[in-house]
Amino acid sequence: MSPAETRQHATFTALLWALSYPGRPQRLPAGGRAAFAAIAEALLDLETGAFSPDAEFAALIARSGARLLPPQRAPYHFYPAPEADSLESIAAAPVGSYTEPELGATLVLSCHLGGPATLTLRGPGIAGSVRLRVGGLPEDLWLLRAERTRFPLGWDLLLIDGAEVVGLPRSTAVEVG
Amino acid sequence: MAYVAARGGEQAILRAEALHGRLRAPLSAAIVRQIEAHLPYLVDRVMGEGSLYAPELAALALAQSGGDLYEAVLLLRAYRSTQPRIAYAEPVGQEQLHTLRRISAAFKDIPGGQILGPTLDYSHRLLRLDLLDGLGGPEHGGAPSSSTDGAVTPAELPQTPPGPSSPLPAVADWQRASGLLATLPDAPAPDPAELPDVTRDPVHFPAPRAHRLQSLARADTGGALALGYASMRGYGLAHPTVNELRLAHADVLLRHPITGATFSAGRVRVSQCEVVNTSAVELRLGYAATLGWNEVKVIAAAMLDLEMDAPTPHPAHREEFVLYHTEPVESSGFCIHYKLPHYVTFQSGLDALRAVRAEGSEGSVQAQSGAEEQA
Amino acid sequence: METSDLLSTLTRAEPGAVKAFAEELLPALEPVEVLRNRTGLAMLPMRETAQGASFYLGEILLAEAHVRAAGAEGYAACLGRDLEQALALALIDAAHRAGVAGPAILAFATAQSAALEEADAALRREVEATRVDLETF
Amino acid sequence: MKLAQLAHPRQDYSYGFLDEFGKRELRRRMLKAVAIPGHQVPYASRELPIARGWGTGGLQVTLSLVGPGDTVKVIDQGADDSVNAANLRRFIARMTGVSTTADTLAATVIQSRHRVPEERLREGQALVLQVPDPEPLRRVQPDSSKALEMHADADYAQMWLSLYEQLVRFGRFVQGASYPVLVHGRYLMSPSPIPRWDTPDLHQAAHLTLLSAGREKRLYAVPPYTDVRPIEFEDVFFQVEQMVGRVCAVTGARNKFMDALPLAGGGSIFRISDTGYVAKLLDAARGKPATIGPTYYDDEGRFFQPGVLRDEGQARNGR
Repeated sequence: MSPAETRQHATFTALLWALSYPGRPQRLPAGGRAAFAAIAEALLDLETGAFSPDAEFAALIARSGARLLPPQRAPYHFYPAPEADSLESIAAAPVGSYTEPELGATLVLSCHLGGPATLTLRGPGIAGSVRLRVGGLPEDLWLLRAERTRFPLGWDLLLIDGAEVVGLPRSTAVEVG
Repeated sequence: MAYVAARGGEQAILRAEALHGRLRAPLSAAIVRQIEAHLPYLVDRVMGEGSLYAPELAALALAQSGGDLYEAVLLLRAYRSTQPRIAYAEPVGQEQLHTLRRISAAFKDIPGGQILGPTLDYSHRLLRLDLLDGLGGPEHGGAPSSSTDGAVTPAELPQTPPGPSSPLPAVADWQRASGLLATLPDAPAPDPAELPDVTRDPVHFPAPRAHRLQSLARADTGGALALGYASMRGYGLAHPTVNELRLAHADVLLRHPITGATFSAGRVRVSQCEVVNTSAVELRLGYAATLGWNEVKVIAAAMLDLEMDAPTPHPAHREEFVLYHTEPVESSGFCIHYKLPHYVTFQSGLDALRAVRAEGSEGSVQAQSGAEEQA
Repeated sequence: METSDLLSTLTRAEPGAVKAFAEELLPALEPVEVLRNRTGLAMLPMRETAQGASFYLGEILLAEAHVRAAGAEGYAACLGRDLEQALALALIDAAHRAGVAGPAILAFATAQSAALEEADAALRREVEATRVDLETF
Repeated sequence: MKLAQLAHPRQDYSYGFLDEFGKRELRRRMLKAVAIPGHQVPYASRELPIARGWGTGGLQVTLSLVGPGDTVKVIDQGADDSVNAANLRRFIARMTGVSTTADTLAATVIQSRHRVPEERLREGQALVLQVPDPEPLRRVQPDSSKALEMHADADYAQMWLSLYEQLVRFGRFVQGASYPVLVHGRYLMSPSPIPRWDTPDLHQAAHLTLLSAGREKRLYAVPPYTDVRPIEFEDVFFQVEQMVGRVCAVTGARNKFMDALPLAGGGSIFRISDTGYVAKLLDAARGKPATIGPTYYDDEGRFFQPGVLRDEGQARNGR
């Protein structure tokens, strides 16, 4: 296995388990912006497209061969430093259709795990319920998510803090507080 | 239970493969080169169904599989999975083909003429037993062969060969100019990288035309023939006609990443066929093409293309039926999977059957039980 | 000779001759950097004649090479899986663009082009001989 | 300097056989499948060096999933040593270098055709099921585009109707293996042709189940701790296969899924289908060290999660 393959495999398995057990942090092979780069490397190539408001990160996406797309058409969104105005492009992210729900986007956002906001999560991958403390995300993200999620439609969130990733698939019911 | 060995299953597999190899002559690079040189039509068939133009590898696949066509196609398809997609070539149009054979059954004479090219169509199918006896010459010479010796001497050949752009105008162009066929839409050429692709996208029906024609290009020759023959013989439209059949070489034109200009990476063999219906108010064309030279396949597939547009097609010409069931790797693979053990599912079905019998319900359990689920 | 014509000719030339020629050029091309040299697939689209749609006829096995030599970049791809053949073609392409051994490349390509044209013409003559003469059909 | 020195070495196969684009595409689809439990996600489905219909769907998932740290178990009809399982295991090991095992507890990834092991799977394990036909609606709606719309609308009325017809005609459900289930209360799903005995194992399971149909180019998933309910009526319940009275001729054990081995003179003897489990029972009986995990069904035939089999005890007592 080449170093790149090792990195991509480790990243993919972290994402797979993160989405399989929502709310449970998994370890990525790199931290910070490198974690975002690792996810882009593991998932993007010339057969897909992505969006990032971050110019530097968009350049990295382009090098992967993936097409840079406007937010409403991009299956992958990357927010290495989400701001309040990120909500605009997040709101535009595709949620899929009833015949093709898999076209709902994957949103990768940086956050602070252990932050002030506490969420209660329920749904597939969770035995009963689990609490998640997370901050550093645009205010109203959870409101917007509740609005845009109509299972099986919705987005799948990957929340990054350092080298940790927490998955919140669209199937997870999120209760704030 | 013989084939679920308690021990030594792996050893049995290895020995079985070795025995298969021992029952044919040993392989060598020279044999592969001979297959490539001597059996080009077989190599073409494997490349067309394998959807990969690589004569050397197709010959190797044939040698390795001992000539089992489905195994050879599978070897080639599986090899594709190991190779990255690195380019999209420029679309090949009929006008750019280097045509070696072009005939039409619709008209006695056509603009550009009937060019027979390489064909055995008019040969007498007599086995050259003289070759086996060592009497015949290596090629056309020797004992009188099936037909009058057609080899031409240089003196007989036309002195001024037509140039590369020798005009072989499309028969359909003449029909369109005469108002017999609908004109082609004047759409801009699509981006070669953006075409629907059955190797990447799920196929939904009705399928985009690109999916249909790509599936037919990859289709099993025998499968396409069986379904195509069904329509020719009486389950389809009344006797369509071959409008034009071409065997040709096509340049694989790639974009040079530094200059942006296109260049040819080499030439590949392609066949294409148009058929035309004759019984309707207006003429309509059916079309098929494939990698390699395979006339039976493109004629049958072009008939199917025409049939699949019929308002109420025969079940064997419904698009979903045709495209799924002429896929050579899937159909042959599923067929031979029935050799795998199925005792768990069979038993599950028997369990349901016994329970119904025990309760003495009316009727008998038919094929609805797990027996149909043992895949 | 344009780059396109040069490559279109040499991709069809006998690989042994192309490799031998590139091998001779090598000393004049240093420093040589091989940026990419791999096999892969090209999708071949075709435009059909019934409704004018385009579709993928199948995939073509290619060897490709991308090099930097004599200060210029060179690229080539050819049918098959011969990485050395692709590399040789890319080196000739780079040399051509760098202006190294211009006359030698031109002479080589012209000779190859003539040989190919002769073979093509011979085949066309044989094909032409199969044209149905309607007087006797 | 020579061309031969400059030319890159030909890399015939990448890790896991599939080229990197192929692996990445599968990985993208697998993540979506986990996010939408029970929904069939289309994928490109590359051809592999084994025949289509012999587990190429499961194999593609396994090849994209495993890394050098994994331990893989492959079974067919519950057996590690059946020739197809042996062959797939050999291919996976050859292309990835992973270690392999017959012990369910030691495996991180288990690829299976037609069975779930008897020992309970745990968190962090992935079960990869080979699927011949991913479409549970095929029997009532052969047109795949119409079936897609039925899933979109969660319109499963025809399926219920067909179940009801079975009841009227036969007095019970006559579905054998691949008994359809409703996942997360939303998607009707074929659990692959596992016997009904194994169906409840998927409900609120600790492990991840990935299902993949190579020929049909669809993959889908049941994440851990997800509701998986066989379709049944309020007054007529789903039932597992009858194992009452069957004693394993090798181990003497009862209340596990048994293979029936017909005897020459008529009648049958029985043997536990899960050969990895049998090997451990035998080791234990011979005093060799063997760690045997808790099983889905106990020695009295009780399923470990109470209330999942609504016809509680029918596996033990029959009806």
